[in-house]
Formats: sequence, structure tokens, C-alpha cells
Amino acid sequence: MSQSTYVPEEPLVKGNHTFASITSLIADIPEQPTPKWWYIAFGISNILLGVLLMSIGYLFWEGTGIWGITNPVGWGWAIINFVWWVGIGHAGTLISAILYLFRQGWRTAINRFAEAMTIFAVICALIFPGIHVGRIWLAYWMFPLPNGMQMWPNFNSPLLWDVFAVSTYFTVSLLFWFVGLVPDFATLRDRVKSKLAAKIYGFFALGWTGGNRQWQHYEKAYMLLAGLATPLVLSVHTIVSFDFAVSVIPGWHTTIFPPYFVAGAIFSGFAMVMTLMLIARKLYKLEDIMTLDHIEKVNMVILVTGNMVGFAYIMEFFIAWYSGVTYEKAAFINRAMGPYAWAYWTMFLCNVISPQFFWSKKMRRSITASFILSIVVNIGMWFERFVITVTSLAQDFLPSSWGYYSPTKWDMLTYLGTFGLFFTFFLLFLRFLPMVAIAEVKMVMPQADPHHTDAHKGDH
Amino acid sequence: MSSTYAVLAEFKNPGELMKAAETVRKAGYTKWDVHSPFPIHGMDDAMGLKPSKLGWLVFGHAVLGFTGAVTLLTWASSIAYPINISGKPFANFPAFVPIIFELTVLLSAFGAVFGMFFLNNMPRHHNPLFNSETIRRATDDGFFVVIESTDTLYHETKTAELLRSAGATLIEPISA
Amino acid sequence: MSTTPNTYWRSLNELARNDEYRQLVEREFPENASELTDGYSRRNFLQIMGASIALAGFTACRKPMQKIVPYTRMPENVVHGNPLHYATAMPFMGSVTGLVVTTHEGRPTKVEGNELHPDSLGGTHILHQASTLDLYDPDRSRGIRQGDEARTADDFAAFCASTFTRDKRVAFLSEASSSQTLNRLKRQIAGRFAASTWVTYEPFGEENVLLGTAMAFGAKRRPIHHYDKAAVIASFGDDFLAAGPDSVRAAKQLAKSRKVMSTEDGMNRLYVVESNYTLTGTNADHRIRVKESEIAQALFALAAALGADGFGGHTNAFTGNGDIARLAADLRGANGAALVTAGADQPPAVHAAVAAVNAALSAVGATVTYAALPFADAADQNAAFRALTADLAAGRYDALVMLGTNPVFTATGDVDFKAALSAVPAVVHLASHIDETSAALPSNGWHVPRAHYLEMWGDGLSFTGAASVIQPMIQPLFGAWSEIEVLSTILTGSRTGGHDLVKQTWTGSDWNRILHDGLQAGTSFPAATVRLTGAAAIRAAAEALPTVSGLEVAFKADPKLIDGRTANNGWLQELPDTITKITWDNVALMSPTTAAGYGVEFPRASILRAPADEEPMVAVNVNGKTLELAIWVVPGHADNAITVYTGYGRTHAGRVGNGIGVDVNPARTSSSPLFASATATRIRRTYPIASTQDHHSMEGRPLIREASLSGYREKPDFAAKMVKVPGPIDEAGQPISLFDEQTFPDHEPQWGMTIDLNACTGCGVCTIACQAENNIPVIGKKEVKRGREMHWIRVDRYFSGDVNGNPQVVHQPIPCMNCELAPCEQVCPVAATTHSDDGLNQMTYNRCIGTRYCANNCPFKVRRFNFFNYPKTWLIEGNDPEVVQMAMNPDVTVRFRGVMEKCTYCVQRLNRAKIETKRATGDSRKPADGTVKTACQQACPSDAIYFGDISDTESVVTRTKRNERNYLLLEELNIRPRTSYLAKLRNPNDATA
Amino acid sequence: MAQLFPEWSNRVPRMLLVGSVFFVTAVVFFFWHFGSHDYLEVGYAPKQPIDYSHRLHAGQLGIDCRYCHASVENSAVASIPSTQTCMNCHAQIKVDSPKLALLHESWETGAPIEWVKVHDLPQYSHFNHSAHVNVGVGCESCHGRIDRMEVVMQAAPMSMGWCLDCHNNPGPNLRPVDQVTTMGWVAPPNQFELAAEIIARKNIAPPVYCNACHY
Repeated sequence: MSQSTYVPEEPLVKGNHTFASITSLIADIPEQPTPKWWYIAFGISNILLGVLLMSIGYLFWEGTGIWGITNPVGWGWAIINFVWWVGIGHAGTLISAILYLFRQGWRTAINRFAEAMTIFAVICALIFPGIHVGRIWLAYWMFPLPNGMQMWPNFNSPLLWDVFAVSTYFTVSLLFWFVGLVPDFATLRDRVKSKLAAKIYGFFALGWTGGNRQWQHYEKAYMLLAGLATPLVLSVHTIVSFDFAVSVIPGWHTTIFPPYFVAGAIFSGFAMVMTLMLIARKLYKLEDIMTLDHIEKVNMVILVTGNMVGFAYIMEFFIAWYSGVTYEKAAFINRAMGPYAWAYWTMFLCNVISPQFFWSKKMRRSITASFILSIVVNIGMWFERFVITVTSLAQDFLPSSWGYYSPTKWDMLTYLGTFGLFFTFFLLFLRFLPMVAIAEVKMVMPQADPHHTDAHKGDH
Repeated sequence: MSSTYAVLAEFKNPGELMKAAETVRKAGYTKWDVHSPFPIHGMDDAMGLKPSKLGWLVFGHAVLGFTGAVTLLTWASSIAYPINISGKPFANFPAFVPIIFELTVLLSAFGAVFGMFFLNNMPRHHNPLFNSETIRRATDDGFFVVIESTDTLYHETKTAELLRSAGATLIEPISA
Repeated sequence: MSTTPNTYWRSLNELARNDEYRQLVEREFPENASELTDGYSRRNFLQIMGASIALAGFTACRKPMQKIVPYTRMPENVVHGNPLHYATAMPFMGSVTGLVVTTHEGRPTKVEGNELHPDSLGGTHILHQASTLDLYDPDRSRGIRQGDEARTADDFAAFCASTFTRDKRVAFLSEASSSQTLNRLKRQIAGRFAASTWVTYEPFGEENVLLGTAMAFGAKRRPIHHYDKAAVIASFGDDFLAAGPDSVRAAKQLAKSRKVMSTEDGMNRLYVVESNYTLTGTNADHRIRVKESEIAQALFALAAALGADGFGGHTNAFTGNGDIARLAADLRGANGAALVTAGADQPPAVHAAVAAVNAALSAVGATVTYAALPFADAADQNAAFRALTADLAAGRYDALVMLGTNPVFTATGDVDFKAALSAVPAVVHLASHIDETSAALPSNGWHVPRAHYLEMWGDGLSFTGAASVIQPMIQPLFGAWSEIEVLSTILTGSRTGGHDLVKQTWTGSDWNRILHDGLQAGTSFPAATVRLTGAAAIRAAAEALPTVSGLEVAFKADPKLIDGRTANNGWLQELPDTITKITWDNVALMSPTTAAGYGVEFPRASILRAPADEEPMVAVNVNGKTLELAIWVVPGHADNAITVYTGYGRTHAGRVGNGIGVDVNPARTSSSPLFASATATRIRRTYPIASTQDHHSMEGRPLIREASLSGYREKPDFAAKMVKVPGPIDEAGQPISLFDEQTFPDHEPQWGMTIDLNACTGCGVCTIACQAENNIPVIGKKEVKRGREMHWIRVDRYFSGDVNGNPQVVHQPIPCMNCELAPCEQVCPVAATTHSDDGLNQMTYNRCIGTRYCANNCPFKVRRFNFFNYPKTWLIEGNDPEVVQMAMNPDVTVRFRGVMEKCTYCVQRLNRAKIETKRATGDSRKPADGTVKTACQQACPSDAIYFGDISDTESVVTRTKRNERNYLLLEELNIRPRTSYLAKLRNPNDATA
Repeated sequence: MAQLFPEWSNRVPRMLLVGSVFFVTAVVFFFWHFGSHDYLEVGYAPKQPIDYSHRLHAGQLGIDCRYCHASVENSAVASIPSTQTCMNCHAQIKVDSPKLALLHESWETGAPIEWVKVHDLPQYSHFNHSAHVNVGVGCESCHGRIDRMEVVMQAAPMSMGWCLDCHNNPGPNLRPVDQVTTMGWVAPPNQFELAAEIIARKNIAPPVYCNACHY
């Protein structure tokens, strides 16, 4: 975008809002009666959650054989879903941490529930490494606990790195989220009618008074956390990509994976943010806070990361050819023209072609387009993980052991179930917690500037 | 009506509050604070607060995490039970980097969060401030200065006078 | 558990369960697999055979209480915990092969070849290796029955006494047997009854060969081939490498001249004329594919070309055929060192012609000798069987005694043996199972459980005439009887033990020595002098042979199940077929061109679409019967022909074999059992086939490196040179690495393996030997179809050349390579797979949590995962798991659900050897070269596998690794496999091109 | 407004902090102690079908271990004696003692005596007696003072860690090979040199890799 003249930033909060009106706009949601759609959605999510528990239960009972996994494809949907959910998580941290460091004021509108999304997505992800092992009851051997065998985990294993990376990521995201919530808990504490609610919110507010002596340390802590979360989020998908990149399997053994995976993660994460944001803003009439400008900015990120991913796809092929390694070449020819071509081209269509619509401002600002494309992108990103995991394993070095992987109903039910888990959490969040960071939104309002005199008040 | 814990004065916007804060600081009060729904730029200087010590806490934790990780990994895989894995050296540092990094970040994050709670004396669910109804607006759209009665300069009328002169729109005592 | 109704473990599962064992499964690994509770097996087993650890259920104490059950009387020379080895012999189709059996506390668990025995020389074939499982088959019949009534041994003896009186007309039907004792009793019987007939019925036996030689020489003679003496060998439909009475010796001798260790070494040349691709065909230097019915014609053309007696001026479709002409020239050029053979299922005329051709090549006495069989009946036994069936039906006999055999199932469609049975007043059937014949007995017919050779006394002659005694390793598990016991009971009316009967036959011999060695030293058939007398008859018979112009179907004995006798053996059912890699089924084998006629594309185009899950089917109409079979394309199969295997579709085989595949016997006729003209149509139905290797091509990858003998002589190190390892090389000659790798201590041996692809025939015995040695579970068709087969060593098969024409086939056994820089190890999060000081890539089952990451990262895909609790349903549940457990090797942990497993170079054998060596030498733990063998190496009939200590520069394996043909698979990955390969050679006739 | 929380609630966090320290310590100790083989395995002394006293036979009568456990020097298992072995003496001695009724019954009927296994390693760990006794690891080192046990009990934890301790440093548990069955053997003052000498002579390098025991 070449432009010489300075165009003043659009105000981040639309409509004629005072601090008080912002507060009530968000903080009163828990007070309002629970809408009918919420009950319906919550019911559906709970059923899906039940499906998840059931399929995991059956898995415990029978063993991983109920899944489609086999020789040579030892990893199927479980790992695909794991990578997919972790990827989705990344957007939250990115918004709250990286954009914060870059002083992107517009993040305030969406960071709270983006972070919530991160946490719930990572919970969904964390399920899979736990249950995909053959002897689930011994999965704790992956942690360095002293024991009578005098055995320790193998710290060379990317899978072990994963355990540390993802659990650290989850813990830090949770802390980050909670710290952000503290002042808003206080707000709710001071607003809600019911004594019980006040006690509960009050408990989590930890006695926040809004005193500047608190704000001082608070801001510092928030900034440091952002500073820590930024390299962390980059490291997490880098390490997830090591699961593949560190192996010797053609199609996995690639140095491009870390940046490629991180870009992909942000790509899918923002798509998911978009989906959720559009729903939330419609249902809770938050158009003034989550404005079209926000939507457009998110779409830009999707476009950029989408192209990064597309670049990676093409680069993989180039390198495969350039390397001159028979097995490497064959692996990629198989991806595009082998038995899994259908998956590959689905992925390519969804992840590389579809975002191109966002070159047009009209599309970027169109709610419908954004909604549809955001979902398409998430489908595409799931297929990316499918293509990487399955096609590389299905046809590796010795043609004698080539095989074809197809999932069973238990693979599908488990995956479906994780949505139940995700939305159960997310709906509870929407219902009982401030879905927008109240204090932070106020901060980016013009009135918040101490040098903003009354004369300007309310004029935009 | 028992003794007062502090006197509370409300100001109509961040700008006013900032001026008031400067006035109070110049007057030499020490046991006082300003309360606002969001952090206000420049307020730390206005109040004359020293920069936060939190950074050092975090650094300490980072060092702890780093050394801890290095020790655990090296000891476990090359001293406790060295095992030949893929013919790699027992202490295979390139492979240790990810875990060392993660543990460093994890510990630092703990430092940042719990350090902040520690410095802010949180959790503190019972607070005399909450005896006031007005202060509750501090989490909504109220901007307050609160001067504690235990401050040496505190004087029931003089302090109130000072605050009114600073442009307080409302002044009320908070009972202990 | 998801399943198919026909699998070993599933069906066990369906039966009554045993609570103690069901509880046991809650624990991850059960105690020593030899544990027994009470019951029949235990009475026989514990008291007589001795010590074992028995599970005494679960008490309230902190851990399940284990009981130790010692011997009451300590047997001689048993050292508890150390296995014992006894020599015995396995009878099969009228010949015995000498074996050495490993027994643990009295349980035979593993058979090996007897190195002293001329027809084994230490080697075995798949049926030998699989035979231990037959012994412990829980489906074996449990006792004597008359109709549906259980009867005692005394009842049976009484019945014999009353029934088999001198005035009776008695018919005997037996399998081919060379047992001296049996034939001694047979002679006694001859004069015993008013009228008695003895028919030897062997559906795929050597009767045609004997009749052929009878036609040629005037008397039945068994041709004994000396492959090691032949420079040029031509096989006409003779799959002599496939498991059979003589296959081990054949493989040994063929391999002898294929172990090319230097450019000076020569190599024989093998021509195979055949229709379906057979094991022998894959080893051919030249393969001429013709329809089954044309094999005879091709042979006659050759005979004419060679001027064999009786074929002067004979012409047929193959006269002047280029291949035949070149073959003739090559054979003649070998002056005397040439050998022609024909498949035993070919009609007698063919074998007569072969005799004529060998005579013309002056091969007789050099590459082929003829033996007079002591116990062969002069009469045509095939005809005799048909006649007997008719006579029985006509009520010309008072009694029928069947010693083994299952004619109701195996008889051709035009012989209604079942009907004949019902016309006989008294029938006795000795059979290991209640098979089709036992089930078809009249209500007063007697079924007697037949003893397995490992639990009976017996004797017999090997294919080349070495005399052996069969000694039992264990008391009969189910009170079974041997043939000779039944015969003597019929003769005497009371049961005499097999031991006494055999002892009588062998009086005067050095009994103990024979038992120890497994054979009577120096015994063999003397070479009979033969004179070709029947030239005219041969020609007449030859020209009378039918030919098929259109589509034809060939009926061949299944390489694993033969006529179906081993159909209840899970190991064999799950062993992938050499060519098709199909398990658990028979199919309609045809060439790509023929298949195209039924709308089947080959190779299956997978562009942009997933492979089909099930195979198309064809309905074959032959001799008025219709066979509905799945179509399976075999590149190199003769066009316009279909091959089907017998032995499938059994209804009374047992829970493993019932309903597996399709029974093709009804479509055969006794006049032309081998082939028949047919029509076929594609039908709408599809059928799932579990094949362990779908991909036929090597994709041009340097996996199996092959050269012609001449090419090898020009460039001996062609194999190593075939791949350029990228990057700089360190002083050790290894590609440089980021790390300074671990080194191995001197006090430990460094194990390594070499596999000679030129000696390997691809027979698959290594797979079964490994399965027997390492307690590898049978998982059933559905799981195999999912690609979850558990074999630790598999034999890869690739087609090369024109798949629509006459492609070549190469085999490559793939065990774990035990890479020194193993990719699998570094990715395991819990260090369950690591490296040992003696260079093994260790798999620690009890540490494994089952992430399957190691399997993913294995470039050779040799790791196997227990997706389900396979042993649970197979060892723990079922009506009497104890029986199956007795087949387990107590030195190897039984792996349960969620655990990865793989080839360990038989670490249990290595550790035993190391400990014993240390005990013997006092300090060193390096066993002397050759003292320790892996199961696959020991079983291999062509000694294609070398194993040993590579830190010993003079060990055999080290020397093979120094050989120019030596190369490493995927060397460029710098994973340093301990297993290497010796490149394959072929010796094509340069005249052919 | 009225306070939401009473004043004491401010003290709760500190209390929790201190309390949790104790709690965590307690939990760790719990698993450390009650989860260990020392607690679970050592001292297991089940009742045997026949009240066979090692104190009497091995202790007072001083019968050599190998008289009954005959295969200990050349097999993986030490082996439990056959009824026959017992009868060698008890055909004459204490023939009609009621305690030996089961023994005699077994001898007559041939039904084996079902002894209860005391030292019960899981099937996936393969321990070889001969490999140990032949290089000077005493019976006592693992089985304790059998000669003082009326009823045999497990003396050592027999956990993997316990095995590894000795495999990493065999010295302290080595004795002259002719002393392996001696009970109460006292290490000489020069045990260190003695061990070093045995290690050198027997070329002892105990394996610590997995396949040494697990296969």
C-alpha cells in the first residue's frame, strides 16, 4: 500500500461512548438473563462433549487399534488434531502479546476472547498426546519423575520437547489471561447485584482497588509477560514442527518447517478468531467495539500468513527437486499426484487460493465473506496437517511397506468431541466473564488521555 | 461512626486527577494513592513513584529456570543413567535447547505474575477502602485520590481543603 | 475388538472363558507362558514332563501369588531352565526330514533342521517350522468317538477285536508313508483278511512321477535330482523350492552354486517353464511363461529338439520356438551337467518324457539318479483310489480303515467319496481333527484322534533314503494314536505302544545312536540302474495329452496349505504368499492382460484417487461348476489362463481354517486334475483381500541391487557403487556427522548380519521361524488387511521389467537393521528403544508407552505395534489357553497391548550364548564364531543369512561384509545398519536377449 | 459498602502458602516410601505348603544351598528341588512326621508340591543365576541370611534401581567364588583390592543396557 499523506487512524471505539457506557456494555452481560440460543448451543456442546468422553473411554478399553492407524502410518487423526488445535491457539497469544508489544491499540477489542480461545484450544490439543499412546496409564513416564527404575525420559526426543513446550505454553497463557482479567473481575465485583456473584468475582479480583500503585506493577508485569509470551508462542509451533522436521522421513525432514508451521498456526488461529468474533459481536451487539476496521485488520493478517504458507508449499516442492534426492522428490510427487492428491489439493485450494479474495477491500470488509473464508481456512489447515502427517508416512523409503491410511468412526467421533469440549468452555466464558478487556478498551478511548481536554470530549 | 481510615476525593477526568496527584505530591503526602478504572499515562511521575522492581524478580526466576533445566538434563542423561541413544553423546546439548528454553520462560512467567501479586500485596480481599460505596466507581468511571489518615501530614480539614482546591468534585471520609 | 469371524484368537474368545486367565490379563505381562492350571494337559504335562510355574489365582496378598511346581522325580539330564534338544524326523508325503527339536521343561517349542541329516543339512521349510503350532492346536479332536458318542481306548480295541476278523473284506486308505514299521504291519495285514486292499491316497503326491518312470523304465522309480551337479537346470512346472518332501535339499544344493563370493566363482543357470509365477520361477535366470496345458507341449518340443528317444519327428505348437531352441542348445552345451525336471502334478507322460530327455542329455547317474522305493505299490494308486471309491459304494467291503487323509474334502469333483462312506458297515478314521471326512462318517463310524509327530513313536525314510526314527517330545496331549498303533490294534485287537512297535522293527540296530543322531548313519537309496524301454509308449501317451485352446484354469496345490491339511495353522494362514503376498485367502491368479479382459487395470492407477478397498471378482465356470473368486493380477502369469489354489474353503478344519477362501476341488476332475478349459465372467460382487504388499515396483530405487554374472565380473563392486553417499567422509570412511558418536566396548561382541540376496529364494521360512522363536501373535485377516501384520522379518517382493510381458521377481528379507545411529531411538520420549554395548538396537517392551514415533521414523518400517491386546484373546482366553501357551518360548516376553516390538537378532539366544561362553571361558563373553545363530539364519534352507561378531575380523559374517557384493540399504542416510546385503546376480544365457 | 470478605480472609493466602509446602512434602514422602519396593516387596514371606525351615536345614544342619538348588551354577534358575531330593533323606529321617505328610503323599502319588514363589520377578526381566554365582556374587547378597529364616522372606527390594546399583558398582558385593554360598561371609579389610582382583580376573563388566535383562 503506497501512500504519502497521513490518514488519521479510525477511532477504535465507534458510537458515542463514555467510560460508564463501555462498562455497562460489557460488564452487564453476565447480569442479563441467559438468552435462549445460549442454552441450545450449550446443550449441543455438551452432547458433543459426551461423545468425546465416550470415544476416549472406548479407546481406554480397547486400545489404539480402534483408530485407523496402522503400519506404516503410525500417526493419524490424533496427532493431526493435536497440531491443528495448538495452531489455533497461537492467534490468541499473538494478539495479546505481540500486538501489545507493537502497541496495536486495536487488539484490545478482541484480545480477551482470543486468549480464552487459546486456552480452550490448547486444552483440546493437550488431550491427544495423552490418549494417543498405546499404554495410556503409563503416559506419566514422559515426565522426569524420580523412580525405582532409576530411569529418566529421553531428552533427545521431540515428543518430549513437545510435552514441555505445550504445557509451558498452556500455563503461561492461562496466567496471562488471568492477569488481564483481574481488573475486570474487580469491575464486576463492584457492579453485580447478587451477593454471591459479587463474592465469586471478588474472590478472583484478589482485592484489586485500581490504585495507581497497583497499576504500576500490573502494567510492568503485563508487559514482561507479553515479552515472554512472544518468543514462547513462536517456540511452541517450532517445536511441534520438530516432531516432523527432526525425523528422517521424506516430506518430514525439512528445515522450512518451523517458520512454515508458525505462519500456518497464526493463519488458522486468526481464522478461528474471526469466526468467533463475528458470532460474538452479532449475538452481543458489540459492533461498536469490534468494528469493521478490526475485521479488516484480521483479514489482512490472514492474507499475509496465507501467502506465507502458500510460499512454503511451493518452496517444499522446489527444494525437493533441487535436493536431487529420489525419495524426497517421490514424496512430493506423491502428495500432488498420489493416492492422497485429493487431500493435497483441498489443502491448497483452502489455504492458498481462498485468502487471495482478501486483496479486495470490499471482501476484507464484508462480514459474510470473512465468515465463510475463515471457516474454509480452518478446514484447509486441518488438511495441511493431514497431508504432512499421513502422506509422508504412507509412502516413504521402501515401496514394499507403502500403505494407505483411512480413519475409522472413532477417529472422527473423537475429533468431533473436541469441539464439544471447546465450545462448552467458550460458552461458559461468554456467559460469565467479560469477553472484552474493559479497562484496556477504556485506555484506548480518547478521553483516557490525561491531556484530552473536555472541549474534545465526545467529538470524533 | 468510628475513626476515619482515609479521605477520598473524586475528580472528573484523568487530566484533573493527574493535576490533583501533582498537588498532593508537592504537599508532601506519602500514604496516599489515586484510583482509576485504567492506568493513566504519566501518573507514576505525577505521583513520584520509583520504577517497579518487578524486572529484577523476573530476571532472578529466569536464571533459576535456566540453571535448573541445564542441571536436570545434564545430570539425568549423562550422570544418573547414561544410555546410548542413536549413538549420540550422553550430554547432547543441541537437543537440550528447547527444554532449557521452555523451563526458563515458565519460571520467568511465574516470577512476573506472582512477583506482581507480591508487590501489590495481593490477594487482599478485605480492604478498609471497600467501606466506601463511592470507591466502587473506581473500576467503572470514577477517578479518585485517597489519602490515608495515618499519614503524618493528615489533618481532617486541611487535607480536605487541599483536595478541594485541587478540583475535587466530591470529598468524603472513609471509615476504618 | 473389531474382527473377522475366522481368526484364531477371535474364535477362541467366543468360547467359555477361564476366569483366572481373564484376571491375569489385567496385569500387563503374564507370568512365564508355560504356566498351566489343571485339566487334561496338566495331568499329562506336569507329572510326567515336569517343572513349570503355575498361576494359583489371585489372593488378597499384596501381589498375585505365584506357585512353583517342581518335579516329583527329577528326569535324567534335565537342567531346569536350560532347554534340551532332541533329534527326530517329520513325515510328509511319504518322506521324513530329520529335525532337532528344542524342548523347554518338556514342551517342544521350536524345530530346527538336523545338520547330520542329508535331506535337511540343518535347513527347514515352512511346514517344519509351523508344525509346532499344529501340536498345540486346541481344535485337535480330544478323544475317540463313534458317531457322536465318546468312546474309550478299550472300547476301540474291543471294536477292532470283534470287527476285524479274518473273514472280513477290509479296505485300507492311507497317506503316502515310508515308515518301516507301518509297512511291516501292512505286510502282516495283506495275508490277514479274506480280502483286503491297501490304497495310498496322496492328492498331490509323487504318484504321477512314479507312473511316468514306470512308463519309461518299466518300474516305478523315484528320480533324485542333484542340483549341485547341474550347470543348467530346466524345470517344467516343477516348483521344487516350494515346501515339499525334497525342497530343503533342493534349496541347499541350488544355493551351493549361487554363493558367488569372487569373480572366479561360477553359477548355475535355471530355466523355468511355467504358467503361474512360482517360488522357483522367481529364482529363474530365464522364465518361459506358457499355459499349464502347454508345459507338456513345450517339453515334448524340447525332447524332439534334443532327439530324445521316442520323440523323433514329433512336432507341436512349440516346435521351432526360439526359447525352446535356445534352451535345448544350452542343455546340450552343458554336456552331462544338465538337468530337466517336471512338476509332480504333471501327468505321467510328462515325467516319462523328462526321463527320456535326461537320458538324451546323459544326465542319468550324474545330475539325476533313480531310486527303487521299498514300499511303493506297483499299481496306479490314483486309479486304485477311484476304483476303491466305486467298490465301497457298491458295498464290496465290510470295513474301511483310513489312516489320516481327508478324501471327502480333497477328492476331485467326480469322485463322491462321501456317498461311498455311507455304504460301508464299519469305518475307522484316524485324523487329528474332526475333519470333513470324520464328520461324514456313518453314525457307527469310528473317529480316532491322530497323534502329531512330535508326540508319537514312528520311523521313516527320507526322500533320498536316509532311515530315521521318530521319537516323541511329549506325551500325546489329547490321548492321540499313531497310525501304527491303530494298525496293530486292528491286527491284535489290543493296543500296543508305538515305542514297542518301532523297537520291534529296529531290533538289532544301534538304537540309542539312531535316537541321538536322528538317523541311521550311512543309509540312503542305492542308485538304481535304469534302461529306457518305453519310448513308443511315451510318445503315444504324450500325443494323447489334451491341450486347451481358449481360457484355461490350472488347479495347483497351495504352497502353504497343500491340499488343506495345514489349513488350521494360523502361522501358515498369515504367512504372505511368496508372489502375491496374500494372506488368509485364495484368489483367481491371472496376468495383467487377462485381467484387463475383465476390466481390471494394472498397475492400479492411483492418480487423484484412493485405492479400492476390495478386489473385483470373477465367476469361473469349469467342468460344470462355478468358482467365484477375487481377481488378483500376477505380472508374468501366462495369458488367457487362471490359476487357483486348493486347500481353502474347508468346513471342518477348525476355528482358524474354516471358511477361509474357496474350495476348488469340486471343479477338478480325476481325468485331468491339473487343468481344464473354462469360461469366466466378471461379477458385480467385490471381496476384501489382505495382502501385505500392494506395491509391485521398486520405483527405480536402489533397494535390491542386481547384476548379471558377466556384469558382476566386469564390475564386482557394482552394488556399493550404485549409490553415491553425499558429503565429506571422515577418516573411518563414514560420512561425517554433527556429533562424536558413541563407541562400543571391546569386551562385548559386536553383532552383525549379512543377507545374500543371490542365495535367498524368498520361501518365507525365516518369517515363520521368527514367529515360532519370538512368540509373535497371529492377528487375523482383518488386522492384516489394515496393515498391522506382526512379522519381525518380512520378505519384500518386487517385479522388474515389463509387467505385461515376462517380468522378473526379486526377493529381499527385511529384518531390523539394528542401525548404529538408529533413527528410531532418538525420537522415543521414554528411552524405551536404545542401544546396547553389543550393538543391538534394543526394544524394551516394559518401558514402551506406545507413541509409535519410532515406527514412523524407521526408514525400513520393520517395527510392529500391538494395536490391540492380541495375546489376550489368543493366550489368555478361550477354552484352554494353556494348550496354546505351551507353544510359547519362555525366553521371550509375550508382548501385550500398546507395546512396540521388532526383530532383536534373537537377543535371548545371544544372551544365553554370552553367559554360557563366559561360564565356560571364565572371562570372555564373546561366543566362538558360528556357535550362536538367529532363528531366521538357522531355518534358512539356502544359508542366505550370515550372522556373527563383526568385531572378530575372521568371522564368517565379517568376511561376507568385506565381499565386493556387500552393500548397505539406504546407506546415504548415515544410519549405519548392522545388517547388510550381498547383491543379487542372475546368469542369463547370452544367446537369449 | 459492606466488606465482601471478613478481615481474616487476608491472612488465608499466607496460611495456604505455608500449608501447601507441608502438604506437597507429605505427598512426595507418601509415594517415595509406600510406593517403593522396600515397602512393597521386602518382607514378603508367604506360608508354604510344607513348613520347611531353612534355619534348620541351611543353618543348623549346614546343608549347602546347591544340594537342593542344584542348577544355580549352570542355569538361569536356581530350581526348586524335586520331591525326590527331599526323599533322599526323609525316606529314613522323620518318616512319619505329620509335617511331612504332604511330602510323602507327593512321593507316592507323583503329584508335585506347589511351593509358593517368594522372589517373583516380572516375566519381562530375565535374571540368570549362573551368570552371577560364577563370578562371585553371593546368594546372601540378594537373598539375605537364608540360614536364619524359619520361613523364607524376600530380603532385598529387587527393584531395577537396586539391580543397577550393583551393576554400576559390583565391587562391594563380590567375594571369592568358593564363598558364594557362605552365609554371613564377612568382607575382609582389603575387600577393595579383593574385588578389584576378581573383577580383573573374571573380566567383570556388568551390563547396564536394557537388553541385558529385558527381552
